[in-house]
Amino acid sequence: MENQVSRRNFLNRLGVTVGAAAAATAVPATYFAGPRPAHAAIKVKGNIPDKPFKTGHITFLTGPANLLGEPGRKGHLLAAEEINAEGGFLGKRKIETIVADEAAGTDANVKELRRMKLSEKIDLFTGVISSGNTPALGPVAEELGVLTMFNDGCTDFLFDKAVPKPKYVFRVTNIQSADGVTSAVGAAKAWPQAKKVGSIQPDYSYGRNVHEHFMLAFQKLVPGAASVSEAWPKLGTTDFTPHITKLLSDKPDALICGLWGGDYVAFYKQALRYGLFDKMKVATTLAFGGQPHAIGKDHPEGVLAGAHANYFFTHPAKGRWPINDSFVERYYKRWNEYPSFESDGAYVSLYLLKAAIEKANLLVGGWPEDDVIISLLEGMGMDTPAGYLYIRPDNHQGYKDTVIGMTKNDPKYDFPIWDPKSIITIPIRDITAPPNWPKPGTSHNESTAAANWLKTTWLT
Amino acid sequence: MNLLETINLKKYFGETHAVDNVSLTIAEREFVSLVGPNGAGKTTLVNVVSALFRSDSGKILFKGDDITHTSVTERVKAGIARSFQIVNLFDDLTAFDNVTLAIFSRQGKTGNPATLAHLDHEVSAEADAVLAQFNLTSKRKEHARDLAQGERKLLDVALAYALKPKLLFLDEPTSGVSTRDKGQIMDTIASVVRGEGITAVIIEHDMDVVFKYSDRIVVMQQGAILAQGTPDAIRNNDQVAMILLGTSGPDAFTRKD
Amino acid sequence: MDILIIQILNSIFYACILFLIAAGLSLIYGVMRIINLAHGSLYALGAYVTAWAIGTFAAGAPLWVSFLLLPAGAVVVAAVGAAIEPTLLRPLYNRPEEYQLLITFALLLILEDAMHFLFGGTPLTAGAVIDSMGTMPIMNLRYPVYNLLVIAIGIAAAVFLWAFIYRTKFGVILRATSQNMRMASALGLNVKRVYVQAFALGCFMAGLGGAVVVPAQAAVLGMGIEALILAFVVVVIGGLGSLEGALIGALIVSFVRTAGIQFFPEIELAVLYLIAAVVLLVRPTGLSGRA
Amino acid sequence: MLEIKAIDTYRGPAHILYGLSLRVEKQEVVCLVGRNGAGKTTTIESIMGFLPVRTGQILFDDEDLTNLPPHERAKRGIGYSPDDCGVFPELSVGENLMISRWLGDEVARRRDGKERANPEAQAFDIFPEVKTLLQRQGLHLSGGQRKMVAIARAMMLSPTLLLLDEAFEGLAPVVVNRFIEAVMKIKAMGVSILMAESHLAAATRIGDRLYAIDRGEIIFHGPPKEALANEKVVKALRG
Amino acid sequence: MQNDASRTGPSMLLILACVIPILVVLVALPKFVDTYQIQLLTYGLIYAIAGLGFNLLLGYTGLLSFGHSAYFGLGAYSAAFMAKYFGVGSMEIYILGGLLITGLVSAAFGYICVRHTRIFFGILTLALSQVLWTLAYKFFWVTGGTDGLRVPFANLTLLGGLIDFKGRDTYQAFTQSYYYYVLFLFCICTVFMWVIVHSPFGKALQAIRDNETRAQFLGVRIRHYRWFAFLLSGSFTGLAGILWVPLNGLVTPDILYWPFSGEIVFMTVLGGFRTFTGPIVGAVVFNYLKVYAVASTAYWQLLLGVVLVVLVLALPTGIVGTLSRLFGKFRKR
Repeated sequence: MENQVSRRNFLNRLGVTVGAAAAATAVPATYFAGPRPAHAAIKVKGNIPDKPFKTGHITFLTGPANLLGEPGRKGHLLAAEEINAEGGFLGKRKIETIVADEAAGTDANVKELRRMKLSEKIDLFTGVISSGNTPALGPVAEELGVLTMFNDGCTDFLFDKAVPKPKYVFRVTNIQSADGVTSAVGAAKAWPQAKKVGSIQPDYSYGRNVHEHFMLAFQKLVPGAASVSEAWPKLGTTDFTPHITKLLSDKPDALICGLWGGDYVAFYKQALRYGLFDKMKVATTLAFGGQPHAIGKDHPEGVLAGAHANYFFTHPAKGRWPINDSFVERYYKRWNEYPSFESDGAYVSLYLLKAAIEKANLLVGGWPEDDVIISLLEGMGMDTPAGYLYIRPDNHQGYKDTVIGMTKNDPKYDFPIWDPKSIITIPIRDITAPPNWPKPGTSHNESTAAANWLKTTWLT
Repeated sequence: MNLLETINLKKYFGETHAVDNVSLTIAEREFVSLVGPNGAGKTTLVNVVSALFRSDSGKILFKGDDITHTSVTERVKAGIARSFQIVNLFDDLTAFDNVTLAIFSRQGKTGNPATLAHLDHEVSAEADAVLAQFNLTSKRKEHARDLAQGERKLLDVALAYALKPKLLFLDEPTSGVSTRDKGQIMDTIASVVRGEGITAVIIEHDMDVVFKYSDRIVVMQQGAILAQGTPDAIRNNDQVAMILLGTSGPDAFTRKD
Repeated sequence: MDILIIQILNSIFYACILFLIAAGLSLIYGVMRIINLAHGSLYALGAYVTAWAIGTFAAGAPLWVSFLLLPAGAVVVAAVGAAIEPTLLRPLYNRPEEYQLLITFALLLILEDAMHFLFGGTPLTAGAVIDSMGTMPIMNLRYPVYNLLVIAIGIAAAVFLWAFIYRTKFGVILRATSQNMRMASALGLNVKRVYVQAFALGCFMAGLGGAVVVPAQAAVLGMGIEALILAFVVVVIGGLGSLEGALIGALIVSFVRTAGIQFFPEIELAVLYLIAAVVLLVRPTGLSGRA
Repeated sequence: MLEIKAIDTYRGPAHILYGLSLRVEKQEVVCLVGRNGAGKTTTIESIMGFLPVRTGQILFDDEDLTNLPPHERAKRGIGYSPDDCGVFPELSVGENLMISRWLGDEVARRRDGKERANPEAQAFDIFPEVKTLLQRQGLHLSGGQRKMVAIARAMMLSPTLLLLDEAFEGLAPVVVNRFIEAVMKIKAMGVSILMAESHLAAATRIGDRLYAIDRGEIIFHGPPKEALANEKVVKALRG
Repeated sequence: MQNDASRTGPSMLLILACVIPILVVLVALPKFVDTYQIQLLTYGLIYAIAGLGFNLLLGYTGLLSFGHSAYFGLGAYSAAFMAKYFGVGSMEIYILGGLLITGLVSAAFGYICVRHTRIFFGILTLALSQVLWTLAYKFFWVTGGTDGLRVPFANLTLLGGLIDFKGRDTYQAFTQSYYYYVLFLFCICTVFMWVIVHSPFGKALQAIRDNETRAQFLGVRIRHYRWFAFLLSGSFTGLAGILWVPLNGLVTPDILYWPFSGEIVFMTVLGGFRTFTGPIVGAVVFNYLKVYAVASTAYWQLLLGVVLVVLVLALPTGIVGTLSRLFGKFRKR
């Protein structure tokens, strides 16, 4: 009992808010993501060439991960269309996008990025879903000196190790370690008695990151919790039955699942048939990460459904945060579906850049050099559909408060959404390493700076 | 001195006694013809002695050494070479390269990946000499597959010859060659073999050839040696004549045990 | 205990699928001496076609419609096979086997993208079929009834194929052609036609594998390449060109895989390839192949 | 019945038959004698359609077969027993026979305009012992049994012409006589036979006519007795 | 089928007359084309080294390996390990160390594989390469799993430290220097391989390919020679893998997976495996073909597949084989 009390204290100290409150921004932002209000005309200083602004976008066009890639691409295109409707960046430079398939593999992506920059002469590189790919593409982007806004592929590893001192590379969605921690907080709050934890993760860096950070946080929140079963299906697996049987045989109380995209859809459908959801509580990091309609009504309720600790379109709820209301509306009108966190990330990326370009133009006039744009992106804040987003200057990583909720069916939708009462919001500063925290390989050898920060400071 | 000696050599294929208790000796510098009807076991005997097949039992002595259990390569190194009834060449290589290969192998140079073959003038000269001996000089640069049947037959023998063997088996060197070219081929082969003092065992069915070139004739039937002797002795052996001519009626099928 | 039963059932289920793919691969090799690298892609094609057919025609229709459409994948793949053999493979029978291997590799590339083009990049499912059949209890756990159906289909296919090959006129023709193609033609068999039929039958088996697996899993791009390599392991272990071999191999691979995921997940796949390599080394004709 | 007009045949690069011609009349046993490698098997395989003929023609019942595939030739009633017998090793003897029985029904129907009453009769009449072997695998037959099965199988086809390649090779003497009787029986059934033989003696015993082949050319053609007296033939066959 | 390589006594003059202009063009190229093209060509030359090695087995020894990704990947991973675990940045050390490792492994694998020929050889090489793939895939704590290992050129030094690429925006400088580095090694490899195939040993390999039995009867120890050819072939391919890593910047298990072996076969057949220059031309062309296919259509596999079908059905001798036949006809006229 004592544990539980102190745990509650922990939760309070973490600043977790429950329910539909949320979206209270810490800092009022000057910029917001979305079309300019009708009355605010574009003020442009100097001469702007009307050369198109070429953008390279690599994302999953095929395969199970397409469930994440597709909304990202759609978010990007929506923003580009809106900006182009105003005449483009600074009213002059229309955005042109060339797209390539991330499913071609890491090596092919590296080659394609080089081609985009060297042969197609792109001005901006964006997209990328897999956290296996950003650590490969980030350094290449730095080598090539191409301004880059990753909208996902959010592994800590990118700015912890692969590009420790980024210049050209930025990333908009939340940092990966927050996924595992957010799910752990949600799970600890919902199922404080669960001590035996099972884990099913895709067999690559994302899965390992989720597993590590979830266990780290969960064991701090639920003393005595231990991992009793691990399953590591290959990314893109279609047959999860041996893994499901393995999990069933080890009888955990709760399961942490980091599968995503088509893999998660296949997994939950197969798990249903074996009654896995009746045998254990299930927490996920990315169940709600794909297109919302990809999850069927057959999905069980009461599953902790992660959205990469970022965004789900029903939160902030209608009427509470006009930026989101309007985004969802415009997105639905354009694509006839609801946006996912990837849509938000890709959409916001372009608006962030737009804001930085406009600001830079006011400062220096004409079309600003990359260096100026970069210096303005660093430390920039913006109100986005998901709430307030802040680009930290030390590592070029975007941060926003994390959210997670329980699945519930709602007659208004053909798919489950978050139960509004169950949604929790965690201030990002409470679950991730602060600026300039020592990186792995400096004063410690943890896998991420966040892991080291959690271990040494969290809840003590 | 006996160059080759087989002692009670046996090779059965199921019910067929292809080589049945053959004890044969070949003396140095002898030119021996192996004759007999189809299926008499001549080629099988050569196959066993040249290690293409393992014998079922018996012994093979070469220069007095027991070589029964040695491999093809070891026998080649010891000095046993052969040609083939159905031409067996390196079809994608030129006639010249076919021969140089044999010379390189003989000189133990085939393991060398670091020198250029065509710059080894000594070998090239020898190869050209061999080609000349077999009247193939004009075909030097032709691929083996493009040669005429008679030329292929000659090249097959030339390859074996280029190994400078002590003992050379020639398995029907004129089969499949038109009558026109036959005599010329045999003359070429015989002159080379005689000239170099090589011991030769030839499987041949043209009795004119056999009588003309052989020192000794060995007649085989049903896997066993039926008779052997000088050409004259064989010519006058009625039993042999009957068998070889196949004129003996049903008796031709009588197994000689 | 219940877990053990489920794991055994799952292994058998998986073995059935592998058998269907591997038997086709083995059959084609046995008759035509061609290693069909596109075989996995044909399996994937079967899965796609069935999923697409069920998704398109059976939506909202009664369950039996879905079952009627289940074999669609197998039939279409057999037809594709019947078209491929005379056009792409036949010109190569007199060429070195490298070319036969290469053309099937080309076929693999083409089929993978053709499926991408036809069915799109997102996985296709036919989960309604398996869900409508419900689950059955196995002590404390549940097990999908459909899986039992697949096992039944797998066993039936094995028995049927065996009977087909060893008890029918066509089977005699097929075996005769595989043993001595020239003699078969001298006895009046149209070897070209037998080849088309054999190839189509092999493809049918692969397509059937895909068709029955798709309700339980999903049709995704790349599933064929993974399946091919496992089917390869199966036929190598069992013996190229041997039907019994395909069965033995499928069981070994499937049980080793289940055990591997449970007990030694790190080296599960490596173990399978190592078994294949060792079998090849010690007994290149496989466990039940003849020399 | 069968007429070969000046054919040239190659095996890969090797030119084997040089303008070879021969004829087989109705209900006649014709022997083609020659040594190993003389071109006997090549001739038979050219007739059967395994080897393409570069020039010349092959006529059967006045129909040009030159460009037909082997199975079409079989359909016209040409039975074939190759030198290696060609018994399918992993099929039972029964199955081996069955294959040609199916076609035999068609051949008979086409020729006689009616079904065969008893398809097995001819074959079992020639070699009754084959009946006892039906369950046995081809692989487990002895050499003589294999020859019998091969000939019985060819007869199941209800042929009008039978091609026998080295039918007596490797047989024990007692058995040879049985085979010679069998050939006579087949002839009596109204079937023409073309035999490739390397034993002149055997050929002279059964052949109605004889062709001698050497190095891909016919060097003699006539009654068997004359062949024995012909020095060229005798020389070509010695060895 | 023509076989350039086995023509008696290749004419040195003719060869030099062909090679020197090509070499001049290759050396001068960076002056005229942009970084991207130079980078692509570097990839092409590296694949050409792999192709040369592969073709020693396929074209000259008559063994079709469907597992050459193993040696390419081994070379690449060896260099990556040295970079990650030993902080090595010297290209020369990568090459020495990598060659040692690929040499040892191909010696071991080769010893096993050459016991078989034809299809069994192919399957055995495939199975062994797949073993390496699963190891690279599963042992992520060593190999980085699917994320792979990075080998940034920023830490790389060439020529024993004479050239390095520290600081920002050095990509162009790296691409140029590395192009010349690879070009130089490519020339060495080509000459070396040319000598091998024209040596008595090379002739013996061709003899084994054409007629195993007869080669045996000339006293050639077949299995021995095949094994040695395998070793050389694996080492060449391994060298290509080593050179590929800094250029690519990272190594992932993809290059150990069997479809990459298929690509090596593809490029060799594209150029023509019965000619010496075939694999070189094939590798360079294939690289361009694939890059532009990937860039221009989502259905690049289909495009490659169709090219392969056309190649196998209509031009089995590949680009070089077909060209030399056309040239031969032209000359005869």
